[in-house]
Amino acid sequence: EDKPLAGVVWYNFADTFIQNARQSLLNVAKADGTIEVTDADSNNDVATQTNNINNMFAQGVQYFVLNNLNTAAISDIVNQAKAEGVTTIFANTDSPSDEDFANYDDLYLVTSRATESGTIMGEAVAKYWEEHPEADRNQNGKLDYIMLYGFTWHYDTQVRAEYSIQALEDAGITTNRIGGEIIAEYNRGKAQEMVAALLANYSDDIDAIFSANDDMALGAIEALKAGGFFKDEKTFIPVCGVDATAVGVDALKDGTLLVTSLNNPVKLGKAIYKTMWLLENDQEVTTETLGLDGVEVEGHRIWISYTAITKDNVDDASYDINDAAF
Amino acid sequence: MKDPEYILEMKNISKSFPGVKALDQVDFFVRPGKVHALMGENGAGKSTLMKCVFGMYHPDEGKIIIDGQTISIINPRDALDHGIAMIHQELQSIRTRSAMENIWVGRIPYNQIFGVRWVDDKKLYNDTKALFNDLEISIDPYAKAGTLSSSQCQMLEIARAVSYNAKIIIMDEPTSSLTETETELLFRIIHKLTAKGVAIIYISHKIDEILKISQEVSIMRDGKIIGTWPSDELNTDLIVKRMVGREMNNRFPAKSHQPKESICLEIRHFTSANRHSFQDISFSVRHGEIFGIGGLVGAQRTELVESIFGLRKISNGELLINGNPVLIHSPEDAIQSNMALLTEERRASGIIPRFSVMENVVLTKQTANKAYYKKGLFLDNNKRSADAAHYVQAFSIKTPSIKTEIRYLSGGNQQKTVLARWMLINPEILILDEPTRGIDVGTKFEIYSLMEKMAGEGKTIIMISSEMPELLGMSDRIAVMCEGHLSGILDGPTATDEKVMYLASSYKHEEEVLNK
Amino acid sequence: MKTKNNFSLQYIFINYALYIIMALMILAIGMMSPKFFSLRVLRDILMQSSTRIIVAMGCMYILVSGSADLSGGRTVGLAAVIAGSLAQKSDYYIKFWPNLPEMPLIVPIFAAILIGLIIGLSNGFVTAKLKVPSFLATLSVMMVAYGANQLYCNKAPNNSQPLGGFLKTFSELGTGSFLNIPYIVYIAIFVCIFQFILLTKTCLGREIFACGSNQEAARVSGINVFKIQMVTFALAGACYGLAGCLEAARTGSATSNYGNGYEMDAIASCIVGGCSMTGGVGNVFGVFIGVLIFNIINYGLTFIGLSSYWQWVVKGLIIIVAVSLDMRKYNKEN
Amino acid sequence: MKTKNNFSLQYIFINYALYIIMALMILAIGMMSPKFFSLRVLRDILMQSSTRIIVAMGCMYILVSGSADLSGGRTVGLAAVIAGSLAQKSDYYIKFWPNLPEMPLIVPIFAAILIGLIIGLSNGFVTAKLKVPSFLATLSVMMVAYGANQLYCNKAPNNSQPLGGFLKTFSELGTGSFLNIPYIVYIAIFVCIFQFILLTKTCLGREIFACGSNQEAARVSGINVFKIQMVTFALAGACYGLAGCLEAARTGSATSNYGNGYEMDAIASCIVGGCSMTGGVGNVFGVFIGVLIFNIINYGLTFIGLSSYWQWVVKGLIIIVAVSLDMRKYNKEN
Ligand SMILES: Nc1ncnc2c1ncn2[C@@H]1O[C@H](COP(=O)(O)OP(=O)(O)OP(=O)(O)O)[C@@H](O)[C@H]1O
Ligand SMILES: Nc1ncnc2c1ncn2[C@@H]1O[C@H](COP(=O)(O)OP(=O)(O)OP(=O)(O)O)[C@@H](O)[C@H]1O
Ligand SMILES: [Mg+2]
Ligand SMILES: [Mg+2]
Repeated sequence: EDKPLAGVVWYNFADTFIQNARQSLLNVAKADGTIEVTDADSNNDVATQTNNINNMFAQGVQYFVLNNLNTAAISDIVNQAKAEGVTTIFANTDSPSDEDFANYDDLYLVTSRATESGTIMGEAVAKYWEEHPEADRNQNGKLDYIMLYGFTWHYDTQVRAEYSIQALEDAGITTNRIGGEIIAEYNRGKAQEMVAALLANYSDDIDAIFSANDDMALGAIEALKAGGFFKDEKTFIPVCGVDATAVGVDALKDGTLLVTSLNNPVKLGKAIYKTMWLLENDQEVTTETLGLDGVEVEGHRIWISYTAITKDNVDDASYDINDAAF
Repeated sequence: MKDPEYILEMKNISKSFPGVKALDQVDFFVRPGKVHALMGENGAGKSTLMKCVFGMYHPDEGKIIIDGQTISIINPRDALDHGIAMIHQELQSIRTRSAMENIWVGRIPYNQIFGVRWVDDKKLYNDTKALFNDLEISIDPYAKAGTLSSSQCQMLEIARAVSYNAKIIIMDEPTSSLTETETELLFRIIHKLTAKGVAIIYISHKIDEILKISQEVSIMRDGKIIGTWPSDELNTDLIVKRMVGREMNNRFPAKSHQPKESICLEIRHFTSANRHSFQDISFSVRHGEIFGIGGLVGAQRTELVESIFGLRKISNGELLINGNPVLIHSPEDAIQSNMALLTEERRASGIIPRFSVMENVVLTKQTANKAYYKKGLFLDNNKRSADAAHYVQAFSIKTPSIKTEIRYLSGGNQQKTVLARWMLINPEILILDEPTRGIDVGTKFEIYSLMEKMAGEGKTIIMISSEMPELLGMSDRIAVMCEGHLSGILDGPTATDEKVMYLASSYKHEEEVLNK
Repeated sequence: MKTKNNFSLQYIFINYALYIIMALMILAIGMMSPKFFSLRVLRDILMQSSTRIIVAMGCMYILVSGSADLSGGRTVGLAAVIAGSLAQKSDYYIKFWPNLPEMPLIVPIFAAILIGLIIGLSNGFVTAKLKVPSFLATLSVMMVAYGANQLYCNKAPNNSQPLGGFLKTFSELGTGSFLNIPYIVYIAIFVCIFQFILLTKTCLGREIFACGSNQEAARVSGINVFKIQMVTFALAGACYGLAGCLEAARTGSATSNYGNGYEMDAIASCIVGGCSMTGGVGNVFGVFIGVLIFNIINYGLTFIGLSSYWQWVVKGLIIIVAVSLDMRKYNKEN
Repeated sequence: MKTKNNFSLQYIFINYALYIIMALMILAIGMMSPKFFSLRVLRDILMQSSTRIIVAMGCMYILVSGSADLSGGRTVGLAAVIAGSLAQKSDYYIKFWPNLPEMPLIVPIFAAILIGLIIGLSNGFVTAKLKVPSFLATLSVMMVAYGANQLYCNKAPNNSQPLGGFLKTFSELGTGSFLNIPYIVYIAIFVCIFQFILLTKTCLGREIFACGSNQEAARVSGINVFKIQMVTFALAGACYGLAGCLEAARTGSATSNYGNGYEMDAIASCIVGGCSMTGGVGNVFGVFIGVLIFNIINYGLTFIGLSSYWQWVVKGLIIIVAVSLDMRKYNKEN
């Protein structure tokens, strides 16, 4: 009857990863039955998120889970949650600061390290670059790349771009970006069109393509194929994505996509639920009590690691969102 | 400075549009305190000349002198500032706003407080009321213009033009949608104005009016002024001759048709779904009969025929064609029953402005009879052009080509084009709502002849007309309506002005009697 | 008197369809979740509607004057970012203008309105002077504004990050309240009243309506149509600017994506509230209700926990039903 | 003959402003990067324009008939997903309909067009029968379609994953070519020719124009306005459906977000190409050019490596300049 209610605010249901995490959380909650979960979609809009936060507090939730878009207002949100006295979990987003954690005891973070996904891309390309001297197609000694951005104001987009290049530079590779910020809005068709245009001009220069998600990477691959690439070994160009979506994994198998990384949505869903479950049962949240593979607890911060997925370990990319065990 | 002889002088004005030289070195002079009539066939260039004075068009060459001073008028605001007001031939009102706002738009009375112009609603209403009283107009100042009938809108336009206290008032066919009573009213207004020294430029196709009201008449033909004469030296025949360029002895064709005995269209107890409109109207019209409908403004004649044609809903009544009851829910049904309706407002429900003259003419035919213009799967343009060209010729529609978009035609020529559309489907029952509105005398005669010819072929014609001579001259019988009721049916040959006017206001009389 | 009876029942239903549906909706939501009938919910809904109301009011000027305006959303975004960049604490770690001192509250507000005005005047100029159809004119200006916004946001040291770290006074403007009613609700109501007075009580208002209803008639009556269009676009721009500033204050941050899609919501609310795409009609109260209806739907459906997918479906259907019933008042034979 | 001289120079510039600007634009890009003058670029641009052209053609039906249609984008999205779900290889590991055998190419195409038709007819019904203003009607239907799309995509086993694993024939439809010209370009051109003939050579086409130019006069002239509106919305829907199917085939995948924003691009291209928001005007060739202009701008600016931020600004400015010059042909005194 009077089950505790958890209100979850996701940034965008149209995002495959979010959708799967959401579904997984709902499945786990339903199977377990200790905590009831209700959720809302911010539609990729900060104002809507603000409205949803108020809505959740008005519903009188006991747990509040926020897949935060508004990374500049973390402290404000923490203060609001504190005033409401609701246990709050930031999910899959930028971390609240140490002061925020000091400020509010019932504050938690469950997230992957977004930076890892960037690093995975950068490292994979660095490896390819070392192994393939011909990868410098115009022989200018620089790695000329295209960077496909999602939405510029997204924390994830920003860190993925930043850390992938960082990883290259850490490996001692000089880089050169072609075509400025190419904002394809996580959209496959847009990426395909934009890469086609760039390719028509810089076809002999491009050495690698980084993309903030798999969809854009696949769009880029389509464009590359149309431009005569991926016919054989010689016409391979490293393209990297993030998310390990089903179609992305297909591309890995086809040998077109170089690397992607999995942020396991089921793990996120489970970790969120398990955290609430532990709190509800007055248990401490530790790596052991949580008991999920690849999930580490650091104080009130719970980290889920990205898994790099390449042709060699495609099976690691699969997950079952109906898996309700935790 | 001594008063110049003319208040307005236009010298050597020319204006071209693609394909037409609308004005060709026109000289035109207007004296203060006089009514100067401007006449000419449809498309002669009258409206264009006036639009040049009012700053809506800019002449290619020539100059405009007002009160002895050459001025350039770049927009209507300028013209108004120079004391020129205009009643437009085609202008629609500001439909979503009240009558009083329509009158004072652009110079609504206000109180300036803190630099803000606050509308003085009281003054707005009072000024309007005073103006209406002065002009003997009975329109509710609060009524939305969109709910007024076209004649009421026309009266609004007149009131507006008067309210400017202008030195020159241009009236472009002010009476084309007025009944005689209102025309009388307008003339009284004009007399008052000229007494104050206002110059009136009066455009009309109604020669009787011109002879009655004007002191001078200028006649245009093909973009040129062919002369200016004092009115008392003119008579109808002379004007017609100068306008048309040939003799025209009769205004109406000789009556050649004879109504048959058989009844073609009958309506029984027709009652509008709108409670304020017509009630319980019954009449029958025979084959080969021209059936006139007369009445004052607001008699609901338009609503009645629109209901017959399926444009409006009725709450009660039935319609019989050739003795068989028919249900008509839409114009489509009506057309399938061989009816045609020339509507009153050509701008709102007549022309397809973006279509060429040709397409406007063939529109109904090609919709109603899909096979007719088809050549294989597609439309046969040759056939369509031929049909359109035929009517352009027959109705002397003045247009650069049949491919010209209809919105570029003069008002009268648009009217003729819409009429041609209905003629083309050769209807059994032709309903005409003010058919000769804005049409020049020469063409009027053509249209009357056509009506005669159709009636002679046994077709049925119903004609609403506010022009008494036309109503009396053409109809076999005249039904007169008053405030939504049928107050009587007169026999054409014996009907007179007085009888019609009596019936047109009879319902009111009866009601007054009853109330007493 | 059969007609009389019909009158009282049917008449009310036809003429107040929108309100009746709104009431039914609220009742239905309340039945599913009784907590919905609380002051807090009312306050939330009013608060969420506030910036939308201001945007819709701006949009209403344009619709009434007979144009369309697609620049609303992106103007809100640009204004939010500019206001935000001028309202940061001096010790915020990625301060947008590192050398700028802390500003009094008036500066960001003023800057936001100013940028709104500039965009509005550009819209007006392109529409009224260059004669570009308003749809395209405002679309293009919107593109320029959005591009400018992204460039601005991308300036070092900000690098496209959301702007945050606002001054207390600024955040207070968006979240604080007086007598338990948020400041921004007062501001929205003030904007409505101002607009109501401007449109109905001043000459300017009457001229705007006249231009919208029949531009040609207005022109030949001596109204300076160009001026009226410039003024309406400027007023609209000012509304958007103000809304942008409040949006930043309310959410405590600002990104270049702020306001995305607000223009469509605003146009939709205006039409639900009785404005016409062809100009010349509309009343402030109707638009106010229009915005409220949209926000009640959004809030209510989330409140009862309907999944976002179903929300789209249900929202679409509610609008169809509500508006088609409401439209019957215009389709009576009279 | 002063006039004659003016004629030849000024006349050409005024009447062909759009083409001249397009040519200048191409020249300018080509100067910066001569590779722009290549068959490959031409082919790319045509290919990228193809689906947009089909969407714009659909939109044109609606604009010509005097309504507005905001449902284009989401209909494309729904059709893409539905076509995609019926075009998967049987051994694909997350097959949408696991028990369905592999379908012949005609099935997904037909299904996409069918769903487009259904949405179009809904739009038509809500607009023409329920008298909801087309802006709101199509907005609401669009919401329902989007919601439905998300629900569909979320069905197990797909769970909102992008759909992939399409049959060779299906992908070939979107990426293959004949005589080095992509199939989808042929299809787009076919749609244009079909529409050109329908609109200018048939009675139906003329009736559509008549309704758009003056609905009341069209009604009086015996045109069944309801039917015409239903037909135009249905035709538009079919175009969107086809475009959605091709979009899926071209990109080799489909998500519920496909087509987002296409309706605005389509309306904008139509207006640039000479359609009017008030109905009754528009020609197929103009709209074709309108779409091309947008795509040349998009492609060209990316081609020369301009960052997306600047692209917004430049694009907005180009449209303003081009359209304001183009508008001069209507603003001659006539
Ligand atoms: N805007 C325009 N564009 C092109 N041609 C025009 C335009 N306005 C008028 N014309 C042409 O100029 C000529 C004169 O038209 P105008 O309207 O002045 O005639 P009118 O004498 O007022 O006729 P009516 O008695 O029918 O009102 C006509 O042939 C008409 O086709
Ligand atoms: N009271 C009214 N409310 C709304 N519309 C009206 C009203 N009276 C008239 N109209 C409109 O004006 C038009 C003409 O009206 P009506 O039938 O009363 O005039 P009429 O007798 O035909 O006069 P006229 O000779 O001017 O045509 C109709 O289209 C009608 O809708
Ligand atoms: Mg005229
Ligand atoms: Mg009438």
